[in-house]
Amino acid sequence: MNELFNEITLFSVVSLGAIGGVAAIILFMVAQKFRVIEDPRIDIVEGLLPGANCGGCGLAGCRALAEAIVKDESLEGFNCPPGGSDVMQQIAEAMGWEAGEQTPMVAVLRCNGTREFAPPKVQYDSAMTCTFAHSLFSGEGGCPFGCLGCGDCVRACDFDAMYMDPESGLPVILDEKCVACGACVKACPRDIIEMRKKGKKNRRIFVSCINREKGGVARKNCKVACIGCGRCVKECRFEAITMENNLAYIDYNKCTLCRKCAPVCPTNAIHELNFPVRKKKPADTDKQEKNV
Amino acid sequence: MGQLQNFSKGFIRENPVLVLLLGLCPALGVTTSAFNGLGMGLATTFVLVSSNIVVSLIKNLIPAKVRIPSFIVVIASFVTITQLVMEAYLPALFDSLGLFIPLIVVNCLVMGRAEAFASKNDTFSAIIDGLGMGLGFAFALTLLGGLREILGAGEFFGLSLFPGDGMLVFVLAPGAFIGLGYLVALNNIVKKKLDKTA
Amino acid sequence: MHQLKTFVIGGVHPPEKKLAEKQPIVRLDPPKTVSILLSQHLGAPAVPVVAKGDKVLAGQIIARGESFISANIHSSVSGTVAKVDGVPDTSGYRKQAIIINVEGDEWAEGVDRDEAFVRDCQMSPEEIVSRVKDCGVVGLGGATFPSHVKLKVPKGKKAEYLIINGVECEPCLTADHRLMLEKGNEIMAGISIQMKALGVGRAIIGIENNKPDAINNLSEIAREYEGIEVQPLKVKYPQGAEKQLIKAVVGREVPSGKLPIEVGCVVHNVGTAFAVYEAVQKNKPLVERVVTVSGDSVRKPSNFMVRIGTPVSELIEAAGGLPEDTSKVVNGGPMMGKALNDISVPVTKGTSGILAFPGSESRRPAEQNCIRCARCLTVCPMGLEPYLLSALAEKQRFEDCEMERIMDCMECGSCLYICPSGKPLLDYIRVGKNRVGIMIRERSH
Amino acid sequence: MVLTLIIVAAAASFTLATVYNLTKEPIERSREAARQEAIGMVLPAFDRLVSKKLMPPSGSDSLEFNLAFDNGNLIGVAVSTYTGMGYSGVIRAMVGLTPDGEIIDVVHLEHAETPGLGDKIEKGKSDWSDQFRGFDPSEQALRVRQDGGDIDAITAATITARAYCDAIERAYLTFEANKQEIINKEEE
Amino acid sequence: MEYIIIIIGAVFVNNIVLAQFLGICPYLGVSAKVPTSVGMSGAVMFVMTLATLVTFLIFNYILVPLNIEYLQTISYILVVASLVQMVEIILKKVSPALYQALGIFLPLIVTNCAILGVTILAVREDYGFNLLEAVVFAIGNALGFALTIIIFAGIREHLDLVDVPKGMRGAPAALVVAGILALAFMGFANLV
Amino acid sequence: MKVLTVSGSPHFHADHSVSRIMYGVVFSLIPAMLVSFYFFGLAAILVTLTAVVSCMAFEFLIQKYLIRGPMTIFDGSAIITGVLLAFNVPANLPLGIVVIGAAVAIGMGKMTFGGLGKNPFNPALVGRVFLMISFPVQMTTYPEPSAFSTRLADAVTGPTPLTFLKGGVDQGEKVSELMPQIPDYANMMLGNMGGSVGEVSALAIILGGLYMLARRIISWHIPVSYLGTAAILSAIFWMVNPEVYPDPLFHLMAGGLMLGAIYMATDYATSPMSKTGMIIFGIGCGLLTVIIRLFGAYPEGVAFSILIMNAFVPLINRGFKPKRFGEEIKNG
Repeated sequence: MNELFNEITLFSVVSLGAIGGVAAIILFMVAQKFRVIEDPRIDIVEGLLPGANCGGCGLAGCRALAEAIVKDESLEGFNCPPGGSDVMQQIAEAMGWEAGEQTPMVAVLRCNGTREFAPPKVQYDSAMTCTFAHSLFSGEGGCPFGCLGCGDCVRACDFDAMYMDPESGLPVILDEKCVACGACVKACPRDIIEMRKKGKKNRRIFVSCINREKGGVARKNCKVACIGCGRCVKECRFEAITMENNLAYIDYNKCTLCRKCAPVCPTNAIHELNFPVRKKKPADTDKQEKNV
Repeated sequence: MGQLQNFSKGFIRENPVLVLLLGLCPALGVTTSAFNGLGMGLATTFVLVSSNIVVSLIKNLIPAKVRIPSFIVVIASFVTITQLVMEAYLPALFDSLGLFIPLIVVNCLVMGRAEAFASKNDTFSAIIDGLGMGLGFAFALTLLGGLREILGAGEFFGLSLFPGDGMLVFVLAPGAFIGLGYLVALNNIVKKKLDKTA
Repeated sequence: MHQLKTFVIGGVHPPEKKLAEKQPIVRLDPPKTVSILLSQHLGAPAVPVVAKGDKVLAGQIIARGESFISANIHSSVSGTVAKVDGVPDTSGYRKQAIIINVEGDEWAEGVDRDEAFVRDCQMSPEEIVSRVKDCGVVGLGGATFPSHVKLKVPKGKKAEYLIINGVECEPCLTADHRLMLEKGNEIMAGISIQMKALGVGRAIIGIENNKPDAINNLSEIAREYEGIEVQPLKVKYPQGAEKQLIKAVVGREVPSGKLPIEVGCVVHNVGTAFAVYEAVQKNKPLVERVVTVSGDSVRKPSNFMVRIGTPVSELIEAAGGLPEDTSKVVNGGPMMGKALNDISVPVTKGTSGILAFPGSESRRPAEQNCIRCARCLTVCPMGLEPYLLSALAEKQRFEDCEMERIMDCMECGSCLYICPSGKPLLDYIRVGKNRVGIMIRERSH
Repeated sequence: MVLTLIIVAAAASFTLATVYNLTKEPIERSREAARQEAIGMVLPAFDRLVSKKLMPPSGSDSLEFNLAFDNGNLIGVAVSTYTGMGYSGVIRAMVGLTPDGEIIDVVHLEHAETPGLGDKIEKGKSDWSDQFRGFDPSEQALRVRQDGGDIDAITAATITARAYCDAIERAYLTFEANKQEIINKEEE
Repeated sequence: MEYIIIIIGAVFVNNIVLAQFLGICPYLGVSAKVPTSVGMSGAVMFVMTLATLVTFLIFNYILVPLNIEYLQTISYILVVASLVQMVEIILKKVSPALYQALGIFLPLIVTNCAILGVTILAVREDYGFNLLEAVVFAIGNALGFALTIIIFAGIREHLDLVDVPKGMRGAPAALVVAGILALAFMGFANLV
Repeated sequence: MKVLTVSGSPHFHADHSVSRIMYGVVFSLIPAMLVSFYFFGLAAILVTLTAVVSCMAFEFLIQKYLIRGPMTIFDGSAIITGVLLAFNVPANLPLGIVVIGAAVAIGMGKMTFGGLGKNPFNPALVGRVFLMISFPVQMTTYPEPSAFSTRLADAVTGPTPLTFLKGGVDQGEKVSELMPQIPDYANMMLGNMGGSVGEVSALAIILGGLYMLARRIISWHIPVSYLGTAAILSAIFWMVNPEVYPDPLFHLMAGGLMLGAIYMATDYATSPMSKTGMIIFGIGCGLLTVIIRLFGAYPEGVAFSILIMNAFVPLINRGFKPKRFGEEIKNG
């Protein structure tokens, strides 16, 4: 046994203990002297966030959101789209607050100016970016409000939830992948993409056009433009549809998804998504196909 | 999400070297041959598992403020033990691994697992995690070591595969970086394939 | 060998293609209807003072520029106002315009339509400035900056030189060239009026060496004027840009983000000098201008004196119409002009030329990887790094764009012209400028 | 807090000390075994070994001379030598010399030369170092041929070969310089 | 002259990152932007010099006399860990901007093998350094680290702008660049 | 009238294209190629052909199966890489090794980063240095030049002037004694010396360089600052001790300095963008080349120094911006 515990053992224990002790004491003193008061809850909140740093919350990354949440002492006005209400719930629990229920949202494209409906009149031959095309001219189809089709929104999407349909020239949004981070909304120079309530069973009705020109002018460029005729406004019993600047808009908070408005639209500008196929006149089914 | 997954994730999906990019220094430094890579991998696994055990045992006894220093001391002890034992019984391997044995202490993998996993889980899970991660590490190191040995010297575990010398560059420093670079790229592709099938 | 003066950094030499060089200016008759845009100048649009159904005379004011940087707009024809409505401008976006159905060609009272040359001007500098303002004169080089603003030297600054831009460095365009040949006396008188308004003793007319006849003509006339001289310049694009012209003529560099007056210079175009002459000596508002119609697709390249508001299609008709293979019509010069998506748009005060090109010439080269040949750096007249700015803008790194001084870019297009990889450098730089501009404005709020 | 850290450190060092004490002997043994093996490789059979340190005429560190005796006669000297001229780092080698100064054999102990090139000095990797067997530095020059010597260089690794010669020469020169003393040792 | 040779050796010939594979984690982690890498280099230089100074003294005046060299690893890591934490605390107070920029990598200096590696190398018998030489050696290595990480950050900024193919983006391209850099640095072989 | 095209200005484009520039470089390489064919015969032709064909083949395969980008093999850049790689290896290098070099140059040096213009390092040099380190024996056995040679790999081998001189000086021999044993300067100028395929004739390379200068493919900044620095620095050493350090003229003509300064260092993608940057780059290359030649383990430092300076290019681009308009006033 003597071989195992000799003076080396003693030296080791003493010297290492001393090194550790001295280090700890110095550290302790430095920590006292240079203390920066920072709320430890920031780290807790940040740990709960997804860490994707996608900026969907409108702040510069997850740490920034965590700081903002802790600073405001509330979740009011904060929203983490990728994390959803789960994460907010967790944060609320960790902080001991109540989290508001978050309505699931999804991006929709409010333009249906496909090559078929809004045939190109000129050819675009510059950088494939909508921002530039928007500053250069009104668009290949001539509609100054319509989709330019260069795909800025698709490039902005971090979640592979969008792609460009080469046939129609319009982007397609994949509901199941969209986390409503709003990156595409920001990327679109023409504000064509809107965040709407996901709706019951993923059903949505919206005016797929944002053209505010007079009916005739709008119609000249695009067959499916909203011409501001107001029939849908009259049809709606819930006052969900408003007409402003020759353009109808359906408020998703008031809309009951009754589907009354869509058939009356003379230009098929009102879109229904994920509804069962209408069993009516054959003409209507034809319409349905085009819209989906 | 069973213990099996805890164990197997370290090989491809969360491979410490190829995906998490942890512990790259030894991964590059000692992988001149498959044998060295395996040796280093196993040594690291030993340290990882034992420190995971101790950390998960003492996690409740240590005040939060000195948690990290204490863990480091624990890890450093196991590294020194490895060092001493290896020098005594495997002197050849000890020589070829050289500086990188004491440097297991600062392998982000070991510290990272102790911090992130062992300090929050029970001992059994910690062992499984340590084993999985450690063997994943060993796997990557052996793979890289094998690759470099085959390309650089035309040998595998010391067995000559083809006559003559290989491309020397793979035995040298640049070959380590290049080999690892392409291995990581390859793993990215494999991982994507796995994700698609899953 | 004597080295001709020019600016120092960058520059390119695109093919000149001055097809209409030898064509005298032809006055076109007023068309059936004109659309006079309310925004034909830099700054806020003018406010209409006529309404639907009103009868107007040529030269009568129909819209008033009310903000500081704005200009009056006059009817270019006599007739009835049909409506005030949106018409597509050169980009295809609808802009407010006054549409007038032409009836005869009667002119407002007080406009002296006599061609006789009046040299001397008795007005005081203040009177000159207010006359120029009343007559809606703007810079005719392309930027359409209201001229009266430039003729007032800001407090605390002093103008030493009036520099007259007779460079016409854009290929194809010959409007200024013809004007210098045919209206040399009027231009000279206009220059001396501007000198009087600014209170400067020296004016230098910069003319590129590819217009020897214009140089001779003006030098000849300049002998009769004190303080006016002609400076021949080496042919290099974009010498017509204000800052480059100042550097070329007097060797001074306007600091980044500053105006020419910072180095004691005021720059006016020869066309503007002519317009100032007409406004001051003849009381004639800016209702017509010289437009070059040229390009490889134009049958008869010509220079026309046209009324503002005339549809571009009429100019093209007058020049012989367009062949079937025309695939690009440009408003302005080939380097900085705008491609039209519709040839029914009206001529504005800033329209210096209408150019048409066949398909072979109008397509951009196929885009390839940037090979970092650094040609764009070499040609950038502002000493910027277009390849970098473009890449940063494409990656949406606008803060970095600002640090790399993207706002100094004047969009001369030299980088895109020279790029062997066919990269849309300038397109992305424009996106970047746009966004950085928004950022700067937001910051100042 | 400080106390915890001290306790942890103390506990760790206690454990370590124990392990150290346990492994001390095996480590010594394996080191000694390696040394013995190297000596055995460069010398004929002997029954007694005397070690001493001698400073070389040039060089920073002393060399270990292992004098081997068989039946009381000096049969050879195994010199542990080194050189700093290596391509990367120090090269150490064991040189066996007869009492006359002729080389019996050479074996490398430690090097960090380029694998595939410089490591040809290792006996297992190539037979390059065999040319030192029976080499007599008093008659032939311990230098590579490019430098006018009698040793074939290693292709593409001349620097390593040159360095190895330098190490061996250092052993030889030290031996020569201390020959008297070494032979005196024999008489003791 | 001696010191210059030590520095040239450490910076070019035996570059800590490219030839000795030390400090790879921060090399890949903190090299996305040039200013960040400069900050990291500064932190490493400071910690490395200080750590070498302290550990050299501990080794030669405590461990060697007491014959307990085997405690090298554990005592060194203790010293390095507390030093780094000290730097972190001070930096947080003195320069919050730098602290922000280096972010999570400051604690990672603890697990930066470059620091521990150099402190261990500095007392190697081969070199036989005295205190001053050991410190110069540490500075040289820190300079070598700084040189490579800053060059590397420059290249990564370049790669960021040019769209590397998907599979190679990030770490793989970075490692290949490091490999080519290591190839190039082999030209310095035997310079000193 | 057909459909109008709308695009951003400018509407004129200069008559440049990537492939025209690249084929211009290929054309300028012809004199050096002819010289190498003259002195190293069939072997040189074979090596060059193998390198070019395999470079194009690898680029094709990688584009087609890995990156799936647009086909770029005919833009001429792969041909340049191939020719330059061949120019940088001995004429009797086994063709298998040439193929490996091409794979590394194209695969690792260029396509890893996405192809032309994106690579931070000169692909041909990556290939060369890779081979240099991997196959040191084969890469340093140079055939002796002989007029109208038709020999293949079994040629008589001999040292290059650089290796000969360095080897001699390293053993303490004097430069003045060694000089008569290497080809005289006139022969070195023409290319009648041992060396890599395309580097031997300084004259042919300068000819190609002048052609590129005249066509404005390259500017003078990098070659002049590179060669100038190398000459000045070697002259300083030479004046200090002419028996240890050979004269600057020797340095300029021996080895791959000319080839490196005119063809490798001026590679667009891997050299700085601004003129000042180019000069800094050239000076750096010159310094490193001379230092490695005189003090390093390798007799030739051109490839290493250009690669190292390639690594500095992004930093140089950051630090040395072109002179900006309107900046002068601020300082003055």
